[in-house]
Amino acid sequence: MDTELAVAWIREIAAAVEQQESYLTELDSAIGDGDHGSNLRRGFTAVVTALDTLEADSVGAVLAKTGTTLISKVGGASGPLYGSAFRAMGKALPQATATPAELAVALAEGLLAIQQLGGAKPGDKTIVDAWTPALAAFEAAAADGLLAAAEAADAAAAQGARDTVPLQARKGRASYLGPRSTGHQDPGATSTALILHALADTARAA
Amino acid sequence: MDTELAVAWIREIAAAVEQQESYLTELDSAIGDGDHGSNLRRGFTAVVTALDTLEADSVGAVLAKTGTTLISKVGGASGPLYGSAFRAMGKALPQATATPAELAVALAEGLLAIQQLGGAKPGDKTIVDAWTPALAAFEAAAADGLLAAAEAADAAAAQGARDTVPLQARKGRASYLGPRSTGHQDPGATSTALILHALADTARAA
Amino acid sequence: MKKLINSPETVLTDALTGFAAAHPELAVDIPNRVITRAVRPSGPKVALISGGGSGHEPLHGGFVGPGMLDAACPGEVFTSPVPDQMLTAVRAVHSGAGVVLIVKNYTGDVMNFQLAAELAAEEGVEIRTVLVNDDVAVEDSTWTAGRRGTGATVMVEKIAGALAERGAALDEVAELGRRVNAASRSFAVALTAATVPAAGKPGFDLPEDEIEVGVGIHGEPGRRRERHRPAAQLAAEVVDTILADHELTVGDEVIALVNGLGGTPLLELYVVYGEVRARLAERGIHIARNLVGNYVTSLDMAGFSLTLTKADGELLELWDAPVATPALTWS
Amino acid sequence: MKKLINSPETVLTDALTGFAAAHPELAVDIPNRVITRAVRPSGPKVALISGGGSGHEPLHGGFVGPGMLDAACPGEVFTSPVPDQMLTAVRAVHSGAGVVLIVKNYTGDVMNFQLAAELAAEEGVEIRTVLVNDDVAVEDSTWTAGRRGTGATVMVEKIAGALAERGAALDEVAELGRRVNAASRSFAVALTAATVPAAGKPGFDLPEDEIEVGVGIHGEPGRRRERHRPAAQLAAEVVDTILADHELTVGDEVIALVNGLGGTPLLELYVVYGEVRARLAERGIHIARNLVGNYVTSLDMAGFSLTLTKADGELLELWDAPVATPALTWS
Ligand SMILES: Nc1ncnc2c1ncn2[C@@H]1O[C@H](COP(=O)(O)OP(=O)(O)O)[C@@H](O)[C@H]1O
Ligand SMILES: Nc1ncnc2c1ncn2[C@@H]1O[C@H](COP(=O)(O)OP(=O)(O)O)[C@@H](O)[C@H]1O
Ligand SMILES: [Mg+2]
Ligand SMILES: [Mg+2]
Ligand SMILES: [Mg+2]
Ligand SMILES: [Mg+2]
Repeated sequence: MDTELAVAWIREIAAAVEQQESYLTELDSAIGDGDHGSNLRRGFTAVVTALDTLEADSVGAVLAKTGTTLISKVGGASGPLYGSAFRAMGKALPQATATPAELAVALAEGLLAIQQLGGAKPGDKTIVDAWTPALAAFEAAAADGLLAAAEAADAAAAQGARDTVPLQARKGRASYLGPRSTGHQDPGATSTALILHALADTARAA
Repeated sequence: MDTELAVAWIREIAAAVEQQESYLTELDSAIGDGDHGSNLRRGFTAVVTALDTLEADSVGAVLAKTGTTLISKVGGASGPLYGSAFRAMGKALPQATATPAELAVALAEGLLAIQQLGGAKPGDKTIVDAWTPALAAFEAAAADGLLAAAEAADAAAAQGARDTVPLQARKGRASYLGPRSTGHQDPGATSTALILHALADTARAA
Repeated sequence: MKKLINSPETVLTDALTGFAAAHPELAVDIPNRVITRAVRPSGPKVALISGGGSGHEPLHGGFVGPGMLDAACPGEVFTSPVPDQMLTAVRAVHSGAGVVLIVKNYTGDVMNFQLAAELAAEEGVEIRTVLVNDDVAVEDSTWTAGRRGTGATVMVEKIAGALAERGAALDEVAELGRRVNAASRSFAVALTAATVPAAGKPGFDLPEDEIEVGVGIHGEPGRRRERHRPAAQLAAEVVDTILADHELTVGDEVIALVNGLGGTPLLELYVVYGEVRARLAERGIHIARNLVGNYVTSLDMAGFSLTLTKADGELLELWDAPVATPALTWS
Repeated sequence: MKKLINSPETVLTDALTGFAAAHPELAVDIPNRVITRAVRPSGPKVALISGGGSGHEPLHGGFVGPGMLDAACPGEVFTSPVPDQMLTAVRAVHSGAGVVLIVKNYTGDVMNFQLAAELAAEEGVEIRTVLVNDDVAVEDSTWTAGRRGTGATVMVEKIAGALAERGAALDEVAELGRRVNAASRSFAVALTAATVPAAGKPGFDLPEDEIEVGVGIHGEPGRRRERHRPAAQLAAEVVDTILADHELTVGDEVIALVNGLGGTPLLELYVVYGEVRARLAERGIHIARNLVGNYVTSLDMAGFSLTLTKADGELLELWDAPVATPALTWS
C-alpha cells in the first residue's frame, strides 16, 4: 500500500459510509440513539476534505490525519474509537509504502487502541467483534498479498458483524437495554465491516 | 309544569348530556376546543346534586338554581350562556306551576338573556340557532298543551341544530376557523336540541 | 391518549395539588381554584388578576408573584374559569386600590370575567378590565368573535404588573395594559394537534408533511392547512404576517417572544428565534428584549407562536423591572 | 418527521445562532461550539465546564452563568462533543485555579472528555473530572457501560457551581460535585419516542397503551415495556424504584427534580410532582427543594424523570445560592 492507495481506501470508506448512512442509523436506532450513520458521514466527509489538501509522504500520514480528523469531527463513542484506531495505525506506518505484513501490524495497533480506550472485549457487541476476526483473517492471508488479505478480512468482518446479532451488549449505549439488546446487529461492528470492505474494494481496483 | 316536573326535566337533561357527552365533545373538537361535552356534564352533574337538597316552591326556583349552578360550575362560553338563560327563565316563573304559555314567555326570556350576553344573531352558528326556532314552535303549539308544545320545540330545535351545518360561524371559538367552520354541526345548538328533547321526553313521561 | 394524569376529571385538582406543593411562595386555594402570592404586598396596591382555561401552563399561575400577577384563576382544561373563582380572587387580593382583570379575548373568558366584574363591583370593588387580543390570524371584524388573546398576555401581565408594583393608580395600570396589548401582535403555526384529556384524542389529524397555519392555543385547527417548510421560511412568513398588521418601521425596537406550544423542543425554538431575528433585521427592526421557551402553551401541541411588542423606553424599563414568579424571574 | 429546523445537518449551528442572539449575557463561539459567560468572573476561580450531545436543552448551555457553569460544549444531537470543543472551552475559561469537567457517564462523553483532559493537562491546566451516573435503570456492573448520567447533572452543576463561585479550591469543588452525584438517583418513564432529526423517524414504536420504563435521554428504548398507568401509580413506582437504590430513611430531606423529557406539558409534570411528593411523604421523606419543568430533555419525547438528591444543610445552602443562567435563575 502506498499513500495513493491509502487515500483511495479512505475515500472508499467515505463513499460507503455516505451510501450506508441510513442503514447504520437504523441499526443504531434499534439499540442506540440513531446517530451512528450521521456521525460517520460527518466524520469521513471532513476527512476527505482534509485529505484534499494533505501532502502525505507516508501511508501513516494519511491514516493519522484520518484519525485526528475523526476525533475532531465525530464525537460520540465511534469518534474517539475510530479516531484513535486510525491514529495508532498511522503511527505504525511511518514509511512511504506498507507491506501487507506491516498493514497487519497496523491493524493490530488499531484494535489495541480501541480496546485501550473503550475497554471492550470480544463478545461485548462492539466494533471489537468485527475488527478482531478481520485482523486474524488479514494476518493469516497477509502472505498472499494485499488483495487476498483484504478480501479475507472483509469476509471475516462481515461475519463478525452478523455474529453480533444474538449477543447482549456489555459496552456502549446498547448495554443499557440489557437483554433487549439481543437480536440486533451492532452498528459499530457493521461500520467496521464497511471499512474492511472498502479496503478490499480499493485493493481490487488498484 | 310544576316544580316536580321542572326537576324531572333538569334531571332528564343531565342524563341526556351524560349519554351524549362524547358526541358533543366530538362536535366541539371539529370546530372548537373539544370540551363542550365535559363542560355540560360537569355542570349538570352539579345541578342534579344541588337540586337534591333544594326545597323549591316554584318552577322558577328550580330553573334559577339550575342557572346559578351552571354559571358556577361550567365556565367556557356555554356556562354563562346557559346559566343566564336558566336564571332568566327562573325569574320569569315565580309561581308554583307554569302554564305552557308562561313557559313560552320564560323560554323567550332565556333566549333574550343568551343574546344579551353573547350578542349572537340567528345564523351565527350558535345556541341561538336552535333556541330561536324551538321558541317559535313552542309558542305556536302552546295552546295545544305542554306535550304538544314541547314536541314541536324538540323537532324545531333538532332541525335548527342540523341547519347549522352549512353555516359559517360568526360568534364563539368556531368563528376563528372562518370558512373552515362550515360543514360541521354546532355543538351548542346541538346541546340546546338535547335540552328541548329532554323537555319533550319529560312531558311525555308525566 | 397517553398522559401523565390520573383521570381527565381530576387533572386540574391534581395539577394544582402539585403546583401548590412545588411553590410554597404561592398560596393555592385548591377547592376554589385561586392562586395568590403567599405574602401579600404591604400597603394598598392595584391588584392584577388573570385567568383562563388550563393547559396553557405556565400561563397564568406561573406568572403570579412580585412584579407580575397578584392572582390567577385556572379553569378546566381549555375552559375559561367561572365567575366564582374571580370573585374569590378579588376578595383575596383587593387592598383598596382597585383590581385589574386581564382577560384573553375568548367568548367564554369575556363572559365569565364580565359576570365576575359585575359581582365584584356590587361589592364595591373598583374593577378595570384589560382585554388581550393580539392574534393576527383572526380578523377583528363583526364576522368573528374578534382576535384571540395569546402571547401578548405575558407582555401585558409583566409590564402592567411592574407598574402596579411601583404603586401606580388603577387607571394608569389598566391604561398601560391596554397600551401593551395594542402594541402587540402574535401569529402561530402548529405541527401537531393537542389532545384534550377529556376528548382523549388529538383535536385534528395532520398528515406527516402538513402544518396548520394561524392556530390558536386551544387545539383548534388554524386558518389554513399548508405544506411543512424549513424553519427559515416559516419564521420569515410568520414575521411578515405580523408586520403586515403592525405599525413597525425601520429602526423600531420590539420585545419578541418565540413561544413553544408545549410539544416542541427548546432546540427548535432557538432555531426559530435565530430565523425570526434575521428576518426582522432585514426589515430594519431590532429585538431589544426576548423570551424563548414555553410560556403560553396548548398542552402537547408541537409548534410555535411569535409575539412582537413594539417597545419604547418606558415599556423596556418596566419589562426589565424585577419579577419573581415560577416561570419568569429576574432582578 | 416534522420539526422546526432547516435541515438535520445545520440544526446545531442554527440553534446556536438563535441561542447566541437570545442571550447576549453569554458568549457563543458558534464555529467552535463553545458557550461561555460574556463577562468572566473577576480574579481566579475554579472553572466548571460541561457538555454533551444536543437535544437535551436547556442542558448544558442553559446552565452557563454566574453561580453555575463557566462553559458548555454542545455536541451534535445526541452525540457527545469532540475534544477540540472542550479544549477550546478550557482555554477560554481557565483562570489559573483549575478546571472541573462535569461529564455524564456515556461511553462517548467519557472518551471525548478524557481525550480533552489529556490535551488540556499537556498545556499545564489542572483538570478534575466529575462523572455523573445517577440513572438507577441501569445496573452499575461490568455487564454494562455503567449507570447513565441524567437529571443529577443539574444538581451537580448547580451545587458545585455555587461552591466554585465562592472561591473554593479545585479539589473541593470536584469533591463536592462527586458527593452530589453520589447522593443522587434518577429514573425515567417515556410515553413516546424521540425523533432524532438525522434519523427522521421515532427511535421506537410504542402502542397507544404502552410505555417504556427505565429510559435514558437519548431516545433509546427503556429496560421494559409496560402498560400505561395512572400518574399516581407511575409516580409511586418511580419513587419506590429510586428508594430501593438510595440510602434514604425516615426524616431525610431531598432536593427533587420532576423533569419533563421535552414533549410533556407542564400541567402533567405538576400532576406527577404532587404524586411524587405524596409517595415520599408516605415514606417519611421530605422534599426540601424542588424543580418541576423541562431541564434535561430528550428532544420531543413525552414522559418524565425523577431525580432525588439527598440533601444536608451544606447542599441546601449551596442550592439556594444565587444563580443567573438562561434556565435557572434566583437570587
Ligand atoms: N467501549 C466500546 N468499545 C468499542 N466499541 C464501542 C464501545 N462503545 C460503543 N462502541 C461502538 O460504538 C457504536 C456506536 O457509535 P455511535 O452511535 O457513533 O456513538 P454513540 O453510542 O455515542 O451514539 C456501537 O455500535 C459500538 O459498536
Ligand atoms: N356568543 C355566543 N352566543 C351564543 N352561543 C355561543 C356564543 N359563543 C359560543 N356559543 C356556543 O357555545 C358553544 C361552545 O360551548 P363550549 O364548548 O362549552 O365553550 P367554549 O367555546 O368556551 O369551549 C358553541 O358551540 C356555540 O353554540
Ligand atoms: Mg449512536
Ligand atoms: Mg368548547
Ligand atoms: Mg373551552
Ligand atoms: Mg450518540
